[in-house]
Amino acid sequence: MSLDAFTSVLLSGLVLSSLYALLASGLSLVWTTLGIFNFAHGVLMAVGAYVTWQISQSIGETYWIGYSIALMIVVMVMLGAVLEYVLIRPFYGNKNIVLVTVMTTLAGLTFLENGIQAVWGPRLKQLPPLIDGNISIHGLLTLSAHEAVIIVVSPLILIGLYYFLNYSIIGKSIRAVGQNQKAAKLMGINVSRSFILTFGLAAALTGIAGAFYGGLRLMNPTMGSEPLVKALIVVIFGGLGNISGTIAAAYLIGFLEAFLIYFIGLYWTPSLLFLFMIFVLIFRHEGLFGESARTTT
Amino acid sequence: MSRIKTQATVATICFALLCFLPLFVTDSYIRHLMILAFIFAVVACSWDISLGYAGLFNFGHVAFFGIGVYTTGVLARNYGFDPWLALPAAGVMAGISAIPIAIPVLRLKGIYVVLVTFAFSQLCLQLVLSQSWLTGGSGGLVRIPPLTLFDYNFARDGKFAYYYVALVLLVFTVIALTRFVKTPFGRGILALRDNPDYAAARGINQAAIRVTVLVVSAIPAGLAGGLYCLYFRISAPEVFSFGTATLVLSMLLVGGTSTIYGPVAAAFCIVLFSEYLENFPDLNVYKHLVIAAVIIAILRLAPDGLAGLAKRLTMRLIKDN
Amino acid sequence: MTEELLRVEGLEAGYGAYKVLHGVSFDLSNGQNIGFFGPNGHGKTTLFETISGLIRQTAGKIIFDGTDITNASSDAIVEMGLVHVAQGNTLFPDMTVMEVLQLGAFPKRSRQKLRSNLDRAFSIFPRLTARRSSKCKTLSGGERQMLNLATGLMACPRLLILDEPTLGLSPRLKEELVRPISDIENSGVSLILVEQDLEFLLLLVQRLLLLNHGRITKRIDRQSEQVSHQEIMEEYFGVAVTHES
Amino acid sequence: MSILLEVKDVTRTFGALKALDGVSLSLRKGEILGIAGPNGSGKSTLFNVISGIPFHATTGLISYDDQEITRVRPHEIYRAGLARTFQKDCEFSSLSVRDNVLVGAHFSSLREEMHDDTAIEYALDLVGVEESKRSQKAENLSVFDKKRVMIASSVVSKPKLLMLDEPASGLTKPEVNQLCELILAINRTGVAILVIEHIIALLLKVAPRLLILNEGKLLAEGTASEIIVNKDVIEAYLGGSTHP
Repeated sequence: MSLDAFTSVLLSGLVLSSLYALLASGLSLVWTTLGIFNFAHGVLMAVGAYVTWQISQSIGETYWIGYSIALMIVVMVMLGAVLEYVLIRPFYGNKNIVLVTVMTTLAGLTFLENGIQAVWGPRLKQLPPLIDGNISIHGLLTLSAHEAVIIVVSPLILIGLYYFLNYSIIGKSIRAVGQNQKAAKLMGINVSRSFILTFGLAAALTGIAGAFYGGLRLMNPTMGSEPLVKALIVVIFGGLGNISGTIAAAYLIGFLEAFLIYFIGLYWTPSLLFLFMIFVLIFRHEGLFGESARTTT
Repeated sequence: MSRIKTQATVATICFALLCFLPLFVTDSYIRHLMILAFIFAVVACSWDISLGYAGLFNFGHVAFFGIGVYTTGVLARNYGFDPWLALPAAGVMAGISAIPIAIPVLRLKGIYVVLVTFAFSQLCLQLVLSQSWLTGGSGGLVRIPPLTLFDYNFARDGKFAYYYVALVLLVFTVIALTRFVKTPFGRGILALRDNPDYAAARGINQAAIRVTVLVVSAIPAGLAGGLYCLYFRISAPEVFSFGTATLVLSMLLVGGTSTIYGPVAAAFCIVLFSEYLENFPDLNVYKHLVIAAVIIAILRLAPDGLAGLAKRLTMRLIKDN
Repeated sequence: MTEELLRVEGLEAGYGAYKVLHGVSFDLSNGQNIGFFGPNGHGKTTLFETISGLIRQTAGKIIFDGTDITNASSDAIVEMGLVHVAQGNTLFPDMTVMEVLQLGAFPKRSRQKLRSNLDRAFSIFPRLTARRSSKCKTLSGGERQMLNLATGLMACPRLLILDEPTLGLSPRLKEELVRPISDIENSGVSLILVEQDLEFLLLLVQRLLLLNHGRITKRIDRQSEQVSHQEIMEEYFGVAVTHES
Repeated sequence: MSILLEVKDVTRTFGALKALDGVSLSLRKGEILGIAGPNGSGKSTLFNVISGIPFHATTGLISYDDQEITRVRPHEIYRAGLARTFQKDCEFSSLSVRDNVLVGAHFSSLREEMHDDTAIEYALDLVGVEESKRSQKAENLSVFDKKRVMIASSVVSKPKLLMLDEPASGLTKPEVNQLCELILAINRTGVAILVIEHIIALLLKVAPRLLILNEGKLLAEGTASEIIVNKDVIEAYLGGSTHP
C-alpha cells in the first residue's frame, strides 16, 4: 500500500466516520431515551439536505450555505417533534410498542421518501460546499475544503452533544428518562417533553449530516437508506444506548469500511460488516464499548 | 352461531368464490393481481407464526422469501432442474436456513432480535449481490423456465394455471398453519409468548419452541418465493429490500397479528388498494404517501388490525341481536 | 399548624380490570406525619403512585394544599412540593450520585436552592459525600436508600412520601436511617412513611393507618391510644393467631 | 418417610447483596411445609433457585427425588415432577382456561397419557373453576380464578411436589379460606407442598411445620404454635431492633 493510497483511504474513512457518527448518535439517542428504533431516521438525512437546498434557493445563492443550514436545523427540530407526535406518541403504553413503532417508522420512511419525490421531483440536486477550494498538506494529502470542514466540524458537534447530555440539567434529564422513566417522573421531569426534545435533537443531527453529504455527492430521496444501515451497524458495535460508545464505533466502522473496501473490495465489505454485526450481537450484545445493556422490553 | 363457526363459513365461501373466479374473470390483469395477493398472503401469514404467535421480533422473514426466490431461480435456471422440483426445494432451503438464524435468536430478546434478523436479511442481500457468478448480481437471474405440465405452458394461458397453483399454496398454508397453532404444541408457543417464566415452569423448552417456530414459518415463505420466481421468471435482489419487508409487514400489522386470516385479508386489501391507486395517473407520486398514511391511521385507529376490528364488529352484532 | 396539607377522598384505582384500591380516604395536616403499614400486595404502593400522578384514579379526589391535584401530571405535582420517593427505586444506573442529586432539584422551585440543598443532603448523609462521583449501579443497598432520600430532599418537598425506605436493610443500617429521617421531619417537611417495621414507624409518626385489601381498616393515634402489639399482630396475621393460640 | 426435596447450604448473591445466605431445608414425601418471613427475607429467591426460574443458586446443593437439580434447566425440573406457581402474572393470558391447563399437561412427562381431556377437566374440577368459565380467555378471570387455574395447570401433570408462591396475595378472606381447603385437598392426593407466605395466618392453617426466613437466613423452625410465640419471629416481623 503506497503512502498516497493510504492517506486517501484514511481521508475517505474520516469523512465517512464523521457522517456515520452524526447519524448514529441521533439513532442511539432516540433508542436510549424512548426505547424504540427509528427506521425513518435515515430519510431525515435526505430531508435535511433538501430543506437546506430549498432554503438556499429561497434566500438566494449569494448567501453562504451555512445560513441555510442553520435555518434547516430549526425546521428539522420541528419536523422531529412532529414525527414523534404522529408516529410514536399514539402508541405509548401499547404492549407491542417496539413492533408497532418499527412499522410506523417504516411507514414514516415511505412517506418522507415519497414526499421528497413529490415536492422536489426526481431531478438530482447538489448543495454548494461549505467552503470552496482544496487543501493540500505538503503535497502528501489533498482534500476539498468541504471535506475538511466535515472532518473538523462533526467532532465539534458531537463534543457539544456530549457536553449537553452530561453537563446541562436538560441533557441530564433526557438521560434520566432513558434510564428510568418512573424515577424521572417522580423527580418532576416531564417525560413527554423529553421525548419530543430527543426526537428533535436527533432529527437536527441527521439533517446536518444530510447537508454535509449534499455538498459531497448528488442528492436523491433515498440517499439516507444506506447510511442508516451503516448507522445501525455502528450503534450495535458501540452498544445500544451508549452515546460515547456510538461515537467511538462510528469512527472505527468508518475506517474499517474504508480499509476493507481497499483490501477486499466493494462487494465483500458489506457482507463482512453484517457478519461482524451478527457476531457482536450474539457474543456481546452490549456492544464492544458498552459495559451494560439496556434491558429490552 | 359461534365465532369459530362463522369464521369457518366465511372461509369456505371465500374459498369457493376464489375457485370459480378465473372462470368468470378472463382479464389476465385481475388474475395477475390475485396471484400477487395469494403469494404475499402466504408470506404474511407465515410471518405471523414467528412474529404474532411466538412474539419473536423476527425482521428477517422476507429473507426466507428471498432465499426461496433464489433457490428456485438458481436450480431451475443455472442447473436445469425441473421447476416442479425447484419449487419444493425453495421451501426446504428456507427451512434449513432458519436454523442458523435461530441460533442468535435463542440468546436474545426484544429489539436485539429485530436487529440480528435484520442483519441476517441484509447479509443475504449482500451475498446475492456479491456472488454474481451464481445469482447474476444486481441484475438478478432472468429467463427462468416457467412451470409446465406435459406440453401445457403455464406462462401462456392468461395466468389461469398460475392462479390455481398460487391458490392451492395459499389454502394449504392457511390450513396447515391454523392447525399447527391449535395443536398442544402450538398452544405452548402462545404460552411462551404470554409468560416466559410461567411457561418454563410448565415444562416448555424455549429453545425448542423458537427453532420449530422459525423453521415452520420459513417453509411457506420459501415456497411462496419459489412460486414468485417461477411466475415472474426472474430472481431480483429487490426481494430482500426494505420495500418488500415494509409491504409484507404492513399486511401483517394491518391485518392483525396472531390471527393468520387477518394478514391474508390484508394482503388482498393492500395489493388491490395499491393497484386501484394506479388508476389515477395524477396521483402517481402520491400513491406511496397515501398508503403510508393509511397504514399509520389503521395502526392508530385499530391497534389489533383489521382482524381485531372485525372481531369487535361481530361482537357488537351478536350483542345487538 | 392544623392547616390541612393533603386530603384523599374515596380514592379508587387499579390496573386494568384489577382494582387495587377500594375507596381510600385520609387526611394530613401541615407538620404532621403519618405512617402506613400492612401486608404486601394490599395497595400501599398503588396508593402512593396514584397520589403522585403515575397511575390514574378511577374514582375519588386528591387535594394538596387546597389545590385539586386529582388529574394533575406527575411533574406538576412534584413542582407543587409533593414528592414521592418510590420503593426500591433503582434510580439511574449509569448516572453518578452527584448527577442524581442535581436532577432531584429539577423542579423550578428548587433550582435556586441547589447549592444549599446539596450541602444539606451531604450533611445529613455524610456517606454520600465520598461516593459523589460513583455511578448508582455501584452503590450498596444502604447507600441507594440514602441517595433516594437525599434526592427527595433536593426537590424542596413540603410533603415527602417515603415508601419503605428501609427495605432490605440490615438492622444496623435501619438504625442509621432513623436520625436522618427525623432530621427531615424536624426541618418542617411533612412525612408519609411506609414501613413493615412497626417499631421504626412508631418512632417517627403520630398516626398509623393499616391498609388491608385496598381499604384503610385501622387507624391508630399514637397520642391517644396505647399501641398494643397483640392487637396489631392480630390485624397483621389475621384472626388465625388468636384462634390457634 | 423418605426425603423428597433437600436444600443444602444454598446461597444466592446479586452483586454485593446476599439474598440467600446458607439456607438448608428438607421436605418429606407428602408433607406440607410452610415458609414465612418479612419482605425481602429471601422467600421468593429460595423458590427461584429451587425451580431454576429465572436463575440458579450461586453455591450450594439442591436435590430432588435423589437427583441433583441445582443447575438443571427449568423445563426439565418440571418434567421431573416439581411444579411451581407464581405470585403475580399467573396466567397465559391469550389462552383459554382449558388450554392453560392443557399446556401444563402436554409439556410434562405425562404427554403420552394425555389421550383425552378428562385429566384437564378433572384438574379444573379439583380446583373448583366453574364449567362455564372453562372456555373463556384466562385474562378475563378474577384473581382467585387465575390462581386456581395456575394450580390446576400444575396438578394436571401429577407432580410429586407443588411449590406455591404467596398464593394468598390479593385474595379476600373467604377466598383465602377456600384456598386453604384446596391446598389440603391436593395434599391428600399425595402431593408434597411447599408454600411461602408473607401472611402467617394461611400457613398456620395448612402447614404443620414452618420455617421462618429473615435476611436470607433461616431464623426459626418448628410447629405453628411454637413459631408464633418465638421472640425472634415477632421481632423480625414487627421490628424492635431499634427499641430494646
